Amino acid sequence: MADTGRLFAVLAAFDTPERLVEAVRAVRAQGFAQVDAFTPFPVKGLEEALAFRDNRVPAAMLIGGIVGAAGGFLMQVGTNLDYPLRIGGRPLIAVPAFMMITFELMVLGAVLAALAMMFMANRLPRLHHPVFDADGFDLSADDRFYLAILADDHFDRNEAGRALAALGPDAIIDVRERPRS
Amino acid sequence: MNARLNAADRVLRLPPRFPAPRAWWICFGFALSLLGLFLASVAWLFGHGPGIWGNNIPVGWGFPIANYIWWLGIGHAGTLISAMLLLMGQGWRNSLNRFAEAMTLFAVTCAGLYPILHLGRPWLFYWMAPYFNTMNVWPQFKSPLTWDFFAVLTYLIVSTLFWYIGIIPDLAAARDRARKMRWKIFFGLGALGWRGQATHWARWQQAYRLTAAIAVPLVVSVHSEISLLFAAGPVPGWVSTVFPPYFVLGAAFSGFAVVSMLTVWLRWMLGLHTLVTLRHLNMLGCLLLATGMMTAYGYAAEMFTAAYAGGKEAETLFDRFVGPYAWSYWGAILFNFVPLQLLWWRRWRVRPILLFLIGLSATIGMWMERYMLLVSSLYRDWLESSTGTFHPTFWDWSLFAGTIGLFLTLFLLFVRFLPVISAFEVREEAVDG
Amino acid sequence: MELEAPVRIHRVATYRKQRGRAAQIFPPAADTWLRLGVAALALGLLILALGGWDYARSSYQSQTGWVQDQPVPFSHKHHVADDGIDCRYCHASVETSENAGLPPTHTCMTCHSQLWTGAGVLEPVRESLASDKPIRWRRVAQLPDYVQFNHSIHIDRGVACVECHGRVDQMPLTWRAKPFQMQFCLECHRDPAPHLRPPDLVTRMEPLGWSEKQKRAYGEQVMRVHRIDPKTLDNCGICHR
Amino acid sequence: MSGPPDLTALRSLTGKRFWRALDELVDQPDFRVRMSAAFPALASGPGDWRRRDILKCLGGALALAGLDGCERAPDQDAMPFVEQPEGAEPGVARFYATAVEMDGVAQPVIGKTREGRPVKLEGNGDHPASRGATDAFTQAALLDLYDPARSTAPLHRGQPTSWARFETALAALRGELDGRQGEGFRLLTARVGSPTLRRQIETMLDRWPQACWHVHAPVSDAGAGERLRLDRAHAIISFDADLLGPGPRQLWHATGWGARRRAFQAGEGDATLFVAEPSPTITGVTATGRLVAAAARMGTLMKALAVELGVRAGTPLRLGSTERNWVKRAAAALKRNAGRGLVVAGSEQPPALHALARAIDQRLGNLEVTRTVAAPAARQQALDMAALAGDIRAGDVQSVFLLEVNPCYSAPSLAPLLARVPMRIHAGLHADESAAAAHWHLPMPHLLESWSDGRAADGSAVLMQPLVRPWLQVRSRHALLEALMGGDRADRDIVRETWADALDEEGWTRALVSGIIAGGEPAAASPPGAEPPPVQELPSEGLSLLIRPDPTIWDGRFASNPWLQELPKPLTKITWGNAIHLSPALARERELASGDLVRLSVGSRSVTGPVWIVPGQERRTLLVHLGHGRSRGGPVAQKVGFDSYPLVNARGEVRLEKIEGREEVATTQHHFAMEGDEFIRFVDTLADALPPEPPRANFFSAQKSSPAWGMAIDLDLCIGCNACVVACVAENNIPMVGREQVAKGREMHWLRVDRYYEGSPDEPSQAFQPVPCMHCEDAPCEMGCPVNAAVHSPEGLNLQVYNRCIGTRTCSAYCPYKVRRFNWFDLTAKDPPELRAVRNPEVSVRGRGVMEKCTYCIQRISAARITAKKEDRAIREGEVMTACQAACPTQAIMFGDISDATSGVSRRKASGRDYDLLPETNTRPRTTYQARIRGGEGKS
Repeated sequence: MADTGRLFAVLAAFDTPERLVEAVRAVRAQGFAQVDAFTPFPVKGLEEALAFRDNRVPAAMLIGGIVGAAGGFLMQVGTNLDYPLRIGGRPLIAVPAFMMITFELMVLGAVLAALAMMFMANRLPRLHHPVFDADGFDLSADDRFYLAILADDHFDRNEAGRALAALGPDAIIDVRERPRS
Repeated sequence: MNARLNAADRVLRLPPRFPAPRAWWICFGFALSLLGLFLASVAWLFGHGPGIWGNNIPVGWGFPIANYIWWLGIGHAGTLISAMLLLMGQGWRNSLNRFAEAMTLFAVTCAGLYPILHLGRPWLFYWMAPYFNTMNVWPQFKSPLTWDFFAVLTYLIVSTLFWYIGIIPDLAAARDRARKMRWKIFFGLGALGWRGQATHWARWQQAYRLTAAIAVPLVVSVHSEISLLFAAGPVPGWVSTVFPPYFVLGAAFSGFAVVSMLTVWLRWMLGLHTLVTLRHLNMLGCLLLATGMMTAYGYAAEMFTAAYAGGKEAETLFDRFVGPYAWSYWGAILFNFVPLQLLWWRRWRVRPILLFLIGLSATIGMWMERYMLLVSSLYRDWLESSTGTFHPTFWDWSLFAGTIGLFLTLFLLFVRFLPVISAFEVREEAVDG
Repeated sequence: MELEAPVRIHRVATYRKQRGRAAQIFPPAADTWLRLGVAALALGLLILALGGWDYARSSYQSQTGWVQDQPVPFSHKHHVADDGIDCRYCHASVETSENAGLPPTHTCMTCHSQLWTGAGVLEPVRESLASDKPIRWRRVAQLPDYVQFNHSIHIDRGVACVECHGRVDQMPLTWRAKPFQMQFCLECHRDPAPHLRPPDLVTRMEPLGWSEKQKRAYGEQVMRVHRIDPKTLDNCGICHR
Repeated sequence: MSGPPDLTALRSLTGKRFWRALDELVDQPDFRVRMSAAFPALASGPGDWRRRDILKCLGGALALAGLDGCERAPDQDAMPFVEQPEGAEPGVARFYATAVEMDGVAQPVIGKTREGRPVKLEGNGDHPASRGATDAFTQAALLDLYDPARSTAPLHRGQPTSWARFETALAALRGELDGRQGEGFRLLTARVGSPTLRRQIETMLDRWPQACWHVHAPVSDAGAGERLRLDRAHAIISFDADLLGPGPRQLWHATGWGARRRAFQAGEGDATLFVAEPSPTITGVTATGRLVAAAARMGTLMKALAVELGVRAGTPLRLGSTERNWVKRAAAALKRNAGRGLVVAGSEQPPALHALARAIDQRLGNLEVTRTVAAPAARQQALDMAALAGDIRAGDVQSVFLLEVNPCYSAPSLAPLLARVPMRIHAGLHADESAAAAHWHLPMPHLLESWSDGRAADGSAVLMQPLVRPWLQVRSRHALLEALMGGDRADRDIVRETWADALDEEGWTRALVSGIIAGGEPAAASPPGAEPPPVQELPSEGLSLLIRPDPTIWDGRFASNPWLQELPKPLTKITWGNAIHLSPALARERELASGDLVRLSVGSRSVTGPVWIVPGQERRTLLVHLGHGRSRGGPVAQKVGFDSYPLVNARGEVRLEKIEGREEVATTQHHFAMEGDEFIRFVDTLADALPPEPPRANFFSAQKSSPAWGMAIDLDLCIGCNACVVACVAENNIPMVGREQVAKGREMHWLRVDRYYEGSPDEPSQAFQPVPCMHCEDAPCEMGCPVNAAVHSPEGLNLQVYNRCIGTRTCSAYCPYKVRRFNWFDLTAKDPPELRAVRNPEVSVRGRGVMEKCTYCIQRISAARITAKKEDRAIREGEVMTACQAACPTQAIMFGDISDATSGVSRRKASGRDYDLLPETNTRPRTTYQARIRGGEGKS
């Protein structure tokens, strides 16, 4: 493990999700703002503990759905107006018949927008990440629940380390970015 | 709890250390040979035209459309199990949803191929899509086929994405679990750098649950639209308002039947007894029974409305009972509903072999139903003079067998290379209790 | 500065045997490559779409502006612009038939039995007359077989030759001037007014010198008189049957 | 050649806007040059027609660019004329009057040519024997012209040879015959209708008095000597006579019946038709009173009629109650219409019956009104086949010339005898069975490519002129007889000579343009006054067998014509083959189902074939059709059905034995019973109207436009003759698919004629119903198409845009009438060049995987629209005739503008008999039907 890179975060490993959630609460109570966790599965209560509030994904879904539905409907109206053809004696703009595709494109728009937003907000895909260099960082384990205090401009590694150590983790690990070659 | 955690861990190790290579290779060889048949059938089809099938006038749609509906119906079960049960907080779904969703993908792929292959000029299928062309002509948006085109495409995209974002955390775990570099890279690329960050999980859960919420009405809409392919045509035996729910329930039924079969098979082949327990089989049996009985109700409702309407509708109904395609009607009843009745008892529900056989029976029965609905309505619609019978040819059967081969090939590759069970959700469930 | 000694990590059965192994697989550059790959893919799709769009409208696809090898390097420029021969002298059936008609060898020889009698380029024409075998021209203006086009009604309504065939009088060798694609036909069928002119001027190649407004005014008058309804003109059965 | 005649005068003479053949043009040595730019090979050097070259050119010029919308159009060549002949403008159709012949009866036609190729035959509207209509055979004659299996060059002992070598052999024969006064020479022909041919034969017999002329006609034609005027007959009583059925006089009779029935509908007199018959025919289906009776029973029935009418004295005969009832009704109708009735006996019935029928007519004063008897047409009467057989047996025959006959197929007993004749010459269109048995086979031109003449069914003479110059090494019948006599005049001169006295040059030109020879009718003879011989009552024990010509391929002469092979037989809808027809009762008794194989034997001779149950067939009657089971004559003709000729003239008991196995019979209709449905509606009398339809909810307003095209099909006039079906095939380039595909339900006919029966299958009530596309205003098919290939035109046509179609077949699934047809394979790309040449260039040829259907002949609407637009007027009533309408001999089909209340089609639709097919589907069809009237009594 190279210690030369910029410090990214300090991790503390816990063996149960409950301990992790408690630890998150404790660390946040101490005033650490940039706290996050790494868990192999979604842990109940962690969002609240981290005070996670981000409605961008539902908002994107709403907007995507509206855009999809409107686009779908207008596409059908527009193309029928662009080349008006008589079909089965039905009205040119047959609104009930257009509802199917409007609905489908609403769903498609909503899902695509939500997932795109999820990836964007999470800044994924990201194949290389400093946290992967952390010793023993492993999503395949059931007993690795990492608390992370992320490094920011006025970050004191010792302070963070102490705060973490006080919580009695299984391990404390430094995460450094790899130096640019 | 530890047993389930162990088992979940084992799921992640399955691809690199596959426990049943022999069984897999035998199955895969069989699937590949059917896939070869598929390719040969398609080559022959493209060389000669749709006349190689038994289709004619009046039965212009034969196997391709019946099989299309059948495959698509099967496909719906994966989304229902995964999305609907997720929303309802049914944790037991976690043992089934991954491969059920994969089944959806592959079944929808098979289904989606059929309408293209069945075209007289399949190389022009893209004319169904709106694009700026030099002819200034657009698709006809009042046609149920255009609705289908959008519905199936949307469904394929949405179910693929739903399945994929669901598998990302497991790919990440498998990446961390793998030893060999090629597996690491394979899983690593698939995982897109997932690192289990809590904020990621939060957004992931928002997206996953919202997609699930919208996927359920999507499933209902897709198969309702498929039913409009029939119900929008003025054909006795088709033009019925009961069709949309009837088709959706039938779809769920056939899908759960195939899920039951796959469950029993995977459980046996991969030794997943700790993850897929008797409870799961029991729940599947209940689902199968419930959707089966609802489908039976659809039969009864359809029968009642046709008889009540009288005229050609009633004639078609009666013809289904005693006409040349009565075998498909009674076959559907027999295969769909008779073995199903065993599932009223728990002790039968938890017998894997029996569940497999009942699933098989329902799968066959639902195929007969699709065939019956299509052929028995078309072969004798309004004018007595335009009566004409349909007889499938070798190429009808070969293409059908070929799509089964395509399905099995894809499914076996999935089983071989990807985590077949949602390990992280099992763990979450196990840890949460 | 060193941290205090880390607390020992407990082992559980599921934990892997080696310690200290990290999960990093990809080098930092991998993300750049991934992004490049995704961008390239997106760009590729975009190029494919735009390229397809462009190809469908290209002069290669529509064969506009391409000169074909002809047995005789016939110059419309010479015959029309220099000699002032009217289109109908050679394309005689254009007013009465769906085909405009290609001139029989005899028509060529009405002049060329007197003029350029020894010219080498005209050898195939003389050979055709002598051997009673037709000249094999390569078709330049050609519609697919499923399009039924009638020259006579277009001429009758005052659609000038130049509308579809371009400035033939400026073509030393003949090429297709306009893309004979459905959208080209529709353009005029949906709004014929600016494309109409008095029937006695249909073969005139030079612009009439009318303003757009004049063109439209004349065209609309013609449409009223002949009861031309553009709403019925873009109907499929007009050309496809 | 004289100067060009006054065309305007000729045009006004015919009252049509046709540009017809002008002798001058046709006769110019460069006639062959009247070909389009597309077919310069047709215009190449004189007499050096190398077939390959022409066909290559045809193929090349017609090759399809493919139906893809975005396919880059392949380069194509254009070859203009070297010298453009007058009137050969490319892209413009030309029309010429001529005729084709069937069994010695000429069918006057107008041939439409495009780019020098004949592409369609229409009836000659000015000719009384056609009135613009045609029968199915005449429509299909066009295809015979282009038959790729036609004989291409003379054969000597089966080996290709040259005409020069034949001429050498012929010269030797001629020298020999001149020396012996023709002794030992026999000419065997089919029925001769051509005055020129008859004159040539007479010339030959004058020169060689010892030679003999025999006629071989496999199908008997008792009506040859008389002309029936059905248009004047208010009451017709037929005893096993298929007046309206297929045959050389079908068109004449059907146009007459149509005229009478329309007059009846208009309130002028009766149109009753009483038919007694053993097996259903289209005459029986059309009848207002049909009696099922064995063929042997006809004598008894007619005698009973005679007694009833007081024509014969005698005691009432023993009749069943239905029989007695029928006879009484028939007698009443005849009495009511004395002087305008008609009694006819079938061709197969004995002469005594014909005489009795004539006697009844004479007594009632019908003769000269509804029936005229023609004088014998010639000095020389031909001998029959029995005489020839006797002479060969006696060793008196040294040489035989088979002209347009195929006795080795259609007279199997003569075939072994012919082999004893030392010199055998055969001439015909095909190298058929007789050609194989002859020393010399001489290919002949089709009548559409030769000069000739003939007599139409009304007795008038017509001229035949070539629509196209022959491209094979052929010689016409006139040229062959001329060569036999040692002459070498051109065909035209030979024909012209026949009419040298009757027609001056102007008259000749006029006759060529109009197709009618004025005053060419032979004189009528006075009816025989002799007392007819007594009618013998035949025993009717056991099974009786009827051997009848096939309704579509006749005596086998059309067996190589796929349009006729695939044409469904009017009653059974069988295509590509024949079956042994039997009654439902007999089928029950013998436990036979349609398609079961049986052995049918008469005495020592037998045939094997599938049975077919025919409702309305007499209990103990079996029926087989001739014309099938050909062993030579081309790939289309061969191996189709079984040959019934061995049973002709066989004596002995008729036996039917079931044998193992079944044979799939290719039919286009499987269910005929109409119990409870109202596809075909009836009213009882002329005064009746259909009950009004209940109003149906419809969310969509009806389409309004002018013109608004619509069609009315009067089922009271439809006789189910199939002329419309073949006309549609010829007009619209409809491909034939062959037996196997028909059996799979993949026939391509855009127009089909459905046949239904009601009531007991033993004595059902039957009717026909032609079903084209209904052009529904609220068309379900259009709703189904995802790519806008099925759309509606502002004029109300339901369009099918082939090049947009991707072949989802949804339109067909949604079509309640199932009138759409799908190209399951590529049915057209492999067509030989000949079959490409027959195509109508105004109609797109459909490729693989596209749907097609009736277009209301949109190409004709389009042509009329363009003409009308050029003249700045609306399209006139009657200016657009669909192909089916034009061909219909009874004018059952009417097409026109329904937005004009005065148009014929609007008037029909306003009738109380008008109804929509399948009103419950709420499709607002533009094609509607008029109910059939059961009775035939007019307003009294």
